[in-house]
Amino acid sequence: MGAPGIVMTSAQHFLPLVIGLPLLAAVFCLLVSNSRWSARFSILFASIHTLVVMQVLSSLRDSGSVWRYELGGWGAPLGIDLVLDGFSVILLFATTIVVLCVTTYSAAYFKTPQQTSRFWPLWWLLVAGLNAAFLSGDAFNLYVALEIIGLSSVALVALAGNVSAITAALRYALVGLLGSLCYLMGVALLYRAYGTLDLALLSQTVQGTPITWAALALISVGLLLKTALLPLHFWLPPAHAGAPAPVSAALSALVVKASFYVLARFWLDVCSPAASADALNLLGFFGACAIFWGCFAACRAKRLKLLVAYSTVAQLGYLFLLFPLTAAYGPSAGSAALAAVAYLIVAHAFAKAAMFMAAGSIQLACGYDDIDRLRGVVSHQPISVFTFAIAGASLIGLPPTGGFIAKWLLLNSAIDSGQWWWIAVILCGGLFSAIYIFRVLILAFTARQGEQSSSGGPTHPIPQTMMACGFMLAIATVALGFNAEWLLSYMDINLIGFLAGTEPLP
Amino acid sequence: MSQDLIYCTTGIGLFALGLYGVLFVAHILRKLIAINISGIGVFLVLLATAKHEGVVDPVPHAMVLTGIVVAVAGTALCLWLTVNIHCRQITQQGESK
Amino acid sequence: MLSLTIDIILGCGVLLLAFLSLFSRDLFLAIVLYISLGLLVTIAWARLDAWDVAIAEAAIGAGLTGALLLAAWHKIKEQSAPNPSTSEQSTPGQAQNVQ
Amino acid sequence: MFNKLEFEENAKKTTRTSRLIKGLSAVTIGLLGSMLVLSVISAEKAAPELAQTALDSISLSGVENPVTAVLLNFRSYDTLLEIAVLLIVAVAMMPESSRNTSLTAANSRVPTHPVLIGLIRCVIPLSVILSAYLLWTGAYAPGGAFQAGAVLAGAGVALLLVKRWQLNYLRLSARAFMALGLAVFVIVAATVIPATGRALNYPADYAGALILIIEVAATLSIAFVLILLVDQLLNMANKQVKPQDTQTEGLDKS
Repeated sequence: MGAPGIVMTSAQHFLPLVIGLPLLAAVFCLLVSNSRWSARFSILFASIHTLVVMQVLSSLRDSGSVWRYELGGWGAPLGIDLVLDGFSVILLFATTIVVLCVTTYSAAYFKTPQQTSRFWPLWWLLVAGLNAAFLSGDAFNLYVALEIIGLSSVALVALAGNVSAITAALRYALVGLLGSLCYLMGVALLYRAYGTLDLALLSQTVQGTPITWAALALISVGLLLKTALLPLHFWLPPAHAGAPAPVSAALSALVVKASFYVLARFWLDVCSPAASADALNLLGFFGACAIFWGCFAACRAKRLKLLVAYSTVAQLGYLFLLFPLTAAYGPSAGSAALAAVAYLIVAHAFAKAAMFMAAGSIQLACGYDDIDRLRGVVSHQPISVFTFAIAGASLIGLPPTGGFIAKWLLLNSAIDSGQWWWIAVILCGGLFSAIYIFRVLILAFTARQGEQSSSGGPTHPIPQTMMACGFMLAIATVALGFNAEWLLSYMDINLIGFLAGTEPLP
Repeated sequence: MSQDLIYCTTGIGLFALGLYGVLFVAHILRKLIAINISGIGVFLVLLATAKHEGVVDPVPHAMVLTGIVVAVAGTALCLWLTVNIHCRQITQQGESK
Repeated sequence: MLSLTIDIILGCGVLLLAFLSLFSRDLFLAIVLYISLGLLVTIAWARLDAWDVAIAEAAIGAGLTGALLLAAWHKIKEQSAPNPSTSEQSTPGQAQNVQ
Repeated sequence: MFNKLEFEENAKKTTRTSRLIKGLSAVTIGLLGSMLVLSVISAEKAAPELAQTALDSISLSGVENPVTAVLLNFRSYDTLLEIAVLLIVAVAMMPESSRNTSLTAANSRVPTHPVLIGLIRCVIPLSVILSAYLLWTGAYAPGGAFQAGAVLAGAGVALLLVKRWQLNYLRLSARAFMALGLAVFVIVAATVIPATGRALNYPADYAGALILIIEVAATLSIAFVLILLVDQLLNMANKQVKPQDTQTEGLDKS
């Protein structure tokens, strides 16, 4: 049944492994259930996972074309295909690096057996869901992958164990379920009209008819709920701020990106005939609002983790500038915008994970994370504050970091497409980010004033590995800035409609 | 007016009803019921799509089976969180007295 | 024609039950109505030749979800009851339904 | 939207504005719903080509029931991930403290009501048989792992409800039961690679047997997970939760 003529390189067998390995790790950690051994095995699994993904990256570059892997050997319309192209491989890369660091961080962060016995299986199931979403080439399969991501994230948020975190988890769960249902309704309509679930086949047959508009609208509402774009962002700050620090890092860095990735796939590729320029501009408008509102709320936040969570809302806004920048401005501006956004996703993932890890370390060391009480924290938490500063520089978009390159690419594509107003939005966003980042840094670097600090109490020693993990990610943000060419070259291998034509590759 | 259309309309009606319920019904258990009602609506649309003249398409049936199990899993998780929160709120109220 | 009538009645019944379940005054009644909605929808799925789904819905969708909802309802009620400060939420109509 | 989650039943404070908002929203959702119906009417249903392909490939799938063929062969990857979803919820709802007993323990409070005992004696074996029948018949007729698992879980829940049984969900054997379905599925998916070159691509001769193995494992896991879900909701005692309440609000120190 499989389409003839598809050449399988041996490296393509790594694709199911990328999903199977985390699943096996989850089963393994569930059975072991001993916190020390679970942690060791998880670090081992994360290292193997990284090696496998790196192998996939290098082989994909060698083969130079999009990969399709037919699970079950049935082929596209009947079976489910795994699809790997430049966009998805970049997200896979971001996932694997963040997963490696977060896994090592968590091994030191979680101590009680009640938490570890749940955290490790749930964590690996979340990783499996993320990889499954990035590799999936099937609309319904994406639904199941998004459910895995959503439910495991909810369970991980609830691990924090206090009432406010569990309430945030419940709200998150309701939003997630509602979003999935809207998405599923959209997929049902697409299946009704076009009789297939495969994304590549859909993108060939979809026309701009009312039923496609309805389907795209439903899919978008569902995914926007999960991505937390501005009017639908209400659930994100409490959930991301209330979760345990490593979980917050993964949620902000990866989980919201998964639904954004699916959204981008549908707007730019699968349902592109139904995507009107007005609708794309509207998405961009909400993105711009999210940037300003997120920055404003971050400036007013009382707690450090809440500030970082609001900054996620703002940074997600930048991602949505992709849509107006690609809208009807020809292939060159479109592909440049997509490359910029893919790069921004990676840069933000590294920076935000590093930032949450630093915030978690500070919180663990001091026993609180109220911003007002952070005065002079640099004296006993130098590495964490330094990590926070580098990650913050990337979020603002200061030169040596990945964030700078991403903003610069975005600005370039805004200039190319002649939409000056987005230039203003990008620049102002960076300025406002600087305000809330420096608000924290200035406090952290100010010397303590006499007795005021005594309210802080003694600090607890925290494991060196935790600070090292955050710091490594911050370094990775800078390293990313120097290796932009390498990552961006993957965008040449692209499936998305306006880049590579719509026919599935041989 | 065909069978297909009747069930599609019913399905969309249930979906819309559930949507309204999730947004505007206060009690958390009712919100969950509303989400499940929305789910039934989606399943109805899928199954109505599956029935053609002569052939019945098994693919939507499999999708609905998967959807039912996922919906139960999500509902169970939400209920567990709900009971958990309620438990803690009650004990907190007890302690504060 | 007869089969269409059955379908229309079934569709209206399902919508009515859903409405009642969402907006009924008593929570216990709402859950029971939801379970009966699940059972009614099973018939609709049998009408659509989806026998596998009908069995699964009866067992998992209506049966298990209903059991979970009832369990949670019972739990919430049980926890609230001993605490005098929160006891005012049980309405008279619902006290009868517990039995 | 979900900023206020209500747990009490008679918390109805409808002001005029909120009623206005509700009314407007109802009208909006109604309008959107009718537009959805119109869009569905406007489009023709796609020709059942995929259905035809699926029905033509049934003979290669190792089972005769088309739905089972789709679930466990053509789109088995979806089912694999779906079992992972169940595992997530099971892990999330695992009890926190161990009761330090064996996997199953007879409860001391054995029911004395004769009708109840008689009922249990009939219902339990019947539902086990029904479950096995559903599992077996899934290859030819409606039925399959999920239905069988649900029925089996019904029997287990009945036993729990009459307090004949207690399960210790933290035992290794219990966790093995939970993970069995997913583990067997992943292992089968991987072991067929040398034979056919693709994950989840069963060799035609063994497809039926492999599907049966997966289904049996999945049924046991599903039944166990469902029992866990109901049991945890019913038995979540206040004392389990109390120790953590002393934690400082808003802090997640481990």
